[in-house]
Amino acid sequence: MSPATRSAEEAALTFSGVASAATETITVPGERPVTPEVVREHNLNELEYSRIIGMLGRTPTFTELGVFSALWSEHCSYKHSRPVLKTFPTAGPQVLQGPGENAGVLRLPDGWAVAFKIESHNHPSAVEPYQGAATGVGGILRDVFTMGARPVAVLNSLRFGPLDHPPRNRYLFAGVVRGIGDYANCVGVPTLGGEVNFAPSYTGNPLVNAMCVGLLRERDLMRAAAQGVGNVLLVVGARTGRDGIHGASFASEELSEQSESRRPQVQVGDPFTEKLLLEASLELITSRLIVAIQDMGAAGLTSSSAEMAARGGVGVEIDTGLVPTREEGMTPYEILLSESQERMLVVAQPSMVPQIQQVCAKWELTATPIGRVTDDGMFRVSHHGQTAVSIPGRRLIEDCPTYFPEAEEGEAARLRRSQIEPGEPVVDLEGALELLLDNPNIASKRWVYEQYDSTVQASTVLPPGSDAGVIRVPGSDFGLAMTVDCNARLVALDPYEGGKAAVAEAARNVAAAGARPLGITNCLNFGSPEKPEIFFQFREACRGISDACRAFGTPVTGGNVSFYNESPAGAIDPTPTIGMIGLLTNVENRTGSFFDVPQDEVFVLGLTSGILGGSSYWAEVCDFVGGDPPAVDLDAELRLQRFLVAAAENKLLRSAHDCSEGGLAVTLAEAVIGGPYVPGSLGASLDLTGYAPDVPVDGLLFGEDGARAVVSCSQAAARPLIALADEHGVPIFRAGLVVSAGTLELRVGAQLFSWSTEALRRIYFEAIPRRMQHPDVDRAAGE
Amino acid sequence: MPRVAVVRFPGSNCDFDTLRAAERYGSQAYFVWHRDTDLRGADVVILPGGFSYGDYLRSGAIARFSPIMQAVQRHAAEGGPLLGICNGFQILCEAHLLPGALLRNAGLTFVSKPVDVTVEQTDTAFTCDYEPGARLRLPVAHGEGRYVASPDTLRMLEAEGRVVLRYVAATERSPFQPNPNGSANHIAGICNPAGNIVGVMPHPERAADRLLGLTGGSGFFTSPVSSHQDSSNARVSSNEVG
Amino acid sequence: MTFRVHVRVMPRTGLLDPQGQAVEHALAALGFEEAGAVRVGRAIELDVDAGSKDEAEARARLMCDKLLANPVTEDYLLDVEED
Amino acid sequence: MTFRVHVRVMPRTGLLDPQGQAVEHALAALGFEEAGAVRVGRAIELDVDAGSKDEAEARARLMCDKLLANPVTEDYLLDVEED
Ligand SMILES: Nc1ncnc2c1ncn2[C@@H]1O[C@H](COP(=O)(O)OP(=O)(O)O)[C@@H](O)[C@H]1O
Ligand SMILES: [Mg+2]
Repeated sequence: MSPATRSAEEAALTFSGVASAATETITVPGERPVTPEVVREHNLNELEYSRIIGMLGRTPTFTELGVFSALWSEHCSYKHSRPVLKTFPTAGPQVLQGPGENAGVLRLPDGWAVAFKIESHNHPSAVEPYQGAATGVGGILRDVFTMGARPVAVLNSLRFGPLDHPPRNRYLFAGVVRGIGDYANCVGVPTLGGEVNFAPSYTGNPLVNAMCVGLLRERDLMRAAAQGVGNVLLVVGARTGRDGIHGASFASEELSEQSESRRPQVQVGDPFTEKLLLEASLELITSRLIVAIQDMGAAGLTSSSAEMAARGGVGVEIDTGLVPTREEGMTPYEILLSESQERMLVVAQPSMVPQIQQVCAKWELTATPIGRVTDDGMFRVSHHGQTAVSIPGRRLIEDCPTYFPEAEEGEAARLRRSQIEPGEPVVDLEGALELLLDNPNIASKRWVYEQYDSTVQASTVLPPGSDAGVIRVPGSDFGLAMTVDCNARLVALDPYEGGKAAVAEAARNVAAAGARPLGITNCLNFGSPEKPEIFFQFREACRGISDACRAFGTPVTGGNVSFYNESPAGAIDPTPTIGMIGLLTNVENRTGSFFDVPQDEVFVLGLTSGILGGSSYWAEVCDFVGGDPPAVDLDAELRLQRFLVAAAENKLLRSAHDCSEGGLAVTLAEAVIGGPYVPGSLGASLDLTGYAPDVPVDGLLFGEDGARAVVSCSQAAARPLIALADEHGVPIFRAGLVVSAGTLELRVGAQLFSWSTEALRRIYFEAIPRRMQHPDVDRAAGE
Repeated sequence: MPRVAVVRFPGSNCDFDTLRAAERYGSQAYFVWHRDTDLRGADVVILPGGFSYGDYLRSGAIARFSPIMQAVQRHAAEGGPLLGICNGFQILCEAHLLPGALLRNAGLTFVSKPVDVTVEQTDTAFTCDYEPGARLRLPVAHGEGRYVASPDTLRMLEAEGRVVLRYVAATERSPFQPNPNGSANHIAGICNPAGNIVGVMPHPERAADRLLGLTGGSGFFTSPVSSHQDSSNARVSSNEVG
Repeated sequence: MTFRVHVRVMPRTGLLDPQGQAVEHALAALGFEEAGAVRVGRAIELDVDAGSKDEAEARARLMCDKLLANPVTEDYLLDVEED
Repeated sequence: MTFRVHVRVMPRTGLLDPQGQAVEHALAALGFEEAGAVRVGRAIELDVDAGSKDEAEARARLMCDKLLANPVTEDYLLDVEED
């Protein structure tokens, strides 16, 4: 913390510090005494500790220290990010529940609603990729079904170091994908999409962000606020073990050599119990047996009970001696902070307990009363009658200091943006497309999504592999399109524009499928906020996200901040992942990404500046990560989105694929290559001569301007499509035809480029499997 | 309308999909809980896909002991149509209602993708609406779908025409190994000698809806309806004669 | 008395063991040229209350026959320890 | 000389073992009330060429550390037999 922030904070301290009521002194026999050393171990700084003393009017007990440490960790308290997050647009006619609950909720037609949320599980996955990723999926599923929503899709956003080196990157990638798949597949929720990216900054600190989407009837919407003095608190689900103690504070530290020694904290996921918990929870909610329910996520019983109490404006009293444990002799400290998975905290009227237990028993689960709701606002914990914790509940949640760190653009970032010195391209332009398609960042992610069940629930209209995943809502005409996106390279170079670009890309992907963007959730992965250059990235990226969301009318309904993503080699590229939901009014109108029928017309929508700053072409072909990326034109983006949705609704399109990484050339190639299961390869015969006459050919082919897409339509639809584009103010360029011969031909002025589709196809689909053929990717090749 | 009982085990997750597909094609479908002991007058029984008991130990190994399985065995022994899909197929093998076993995929990873299969046996309760040799595209989604059996059993299955579905062999045009799991003889589904018990790894219930782009699986749900009509017609006519 | 029973359930000889093969390849790739004939199966440990070691073994054998091993594809080996 | 090495890789004590739990429940449901504390892990068997039993064991241990067991979640036990 800088001196400036400290003095502001000290002023705040005296202000709130005096008001604390003097409380009785508490000593717990056998507990470690609280020494400065112990305080430091708990990651609490001087200011925070003095606030605790001020609040309690005494030294905290060891268990209380653990409680503060967890709830005042960055992960739970958002102490560095709160002021910035407040600037997000969160309102809109479609918003039923904005940030602050377990998941955001948006209104859909016919009394339906969608709950969705994304969350990080980066640090656990760095230590144990399989269990880390699996439990990440488990946690996000619970966040959604506690809202009363049935999970209908999951997505994931992943970042690793390069696949070629060091080998651990392959091990992490393989383990994470298997962990996500095994968990979601077993619970029976289709994985509808995601993204994977490889860049050096993630070596040593991979990112694993999981998103879940659930459907509910609006009337079943459940909120996690404890209410009703005298009501009972019950633990439902798995027994509590010693796993994951201090996960929340672990997630709020930089990874170091010592992280290895934190290994005993690894949590093990049990998707089978999760499935039972899901069914039992939904049954408890829809049959109105309970008042509130919350997942025991980070900081386990502590955060779930304290947060539910604070939301309901009540106190709670818990006896940890009543919590079913997996091991004997667990202390209140351990029980309160355990992050054992697949557990829920439920609030209910005492008279309902037998019925609740009956429902749980049907699903082979137990529901155990462990405490009650009180009227004095205290967060009180005893262990077999012995008081261990007594803290004013609201202040426990709200009095964590807020920090306003300094923000200043880093010198290195400024230099990278302004010094434009790409090397010589290592291949010609034809070779460049092949090189890009072979790059794991652009290549097909088939190796990943074929390990995920994408069709369970029999509602998948567009599986992974297209711009967005689409499901239909059972019994209705409408469906949901969903995607997760972030181009971290752009954010690293220009956080504000990069933040805008992430939202714009997500919206484009959703619109390309024919759906109207409705709202977003975000997972903000950054380095240490205590470093001015990192906080600058954070603040600016959030500003960009806000501006884009305002422009598109897609409010932020929730999200997650993951700071301290650093390894000894430095911070990760700033990665604010956007998860977006779109509404497809009629699933019949969904638009796929690939050319479909020979002789269809091909159009390019939108304009290009040819700017190559931050492009994949410069990064992969010219070995230069830098330059000034093209600015995001939010207005043009919005016009394109509206046009794509209108064109889909008018059934004018045979395919639509947006331009993103790799620019127009990659978009065209992907549209020609098609999905992995089509038997033959089509081709295209295109002439881009008049598209951007003033732009050099490399910029034309590989520049990454947004607000663009490639679409195809029948000959008959061409005329109305052009008229519709004009109406929406979207530039439209007729590029040529889809052909049956398997060649992609591209003319630009006097130059003619030509590729065999079959060759491109092999490159594109084999790039990742080829790199993952190393026999050492899996420890013992799985269990 | 035939009455179709869909058995739910803890961990079943294709239960609703299967129920809806059966309903869509003209059955009266309902759930039966694994702890029940009575199939409530079912004409047809389906064990749906999923991860019964988490697939812990071996897929299907624990589910086979569920109380409902005695009623299921009785139903099958009396010639009642019984279909196991994916995890249901695994349970049928573990319960020895069908021979062989389903082991971990040869590629060692879970495989989720559409595959092409041919219908090789149409004289069963669940495939009689297909043309012999019909080619279907059905999704697979499993980690343990590699069908194995002793050489003798394999010979017997082939000789008796009990291979119901077979993965289509690789061709020039479909470069990706179509046998997704390394099954012996590319077997994707088998039946018992009488043809009333059928087990398949691919998911017909996920390919039985025009909106989802695949409809090849619908025959698995229309066939029991057709044979039910035939047999009730038969019953009616024999009554008339009698 | 309580006995600790160790069960090893291995794929039948002759049956393809892709997991064993994968491990063998991986070992070779890591430079363990001296390793071969790798098989991967399941290890199960459990406590069994019984009057004698023989009884514990007999009961454990029954558990294997009924549940722990699949007679179609697997063989098992038992090892009983006094606790 | 060739040695047959048996490795048992078990979930770390204290870590949740959902598979072991499921098997324990199933055994109880089948009437094996006398079974308890079930843990399920992996059994790996391999041949190791080495000059001595000790050397075989040392190499096998290295294989476990590098590949066969996951040090974060698993413990292993070795048993070396002369072939
Ligand atoms: N981790 C993943 N999980 C599931 N699907 C993925 C994953 N990564 C990529 N995909 C799928 O691969 C396709 C291409 O991904 P991507 O290149 O990120 O698309 P886009 O550029 O349109 O955002 C998408 O359909 C996406 O959903
Ligand atoms: Mg896209």
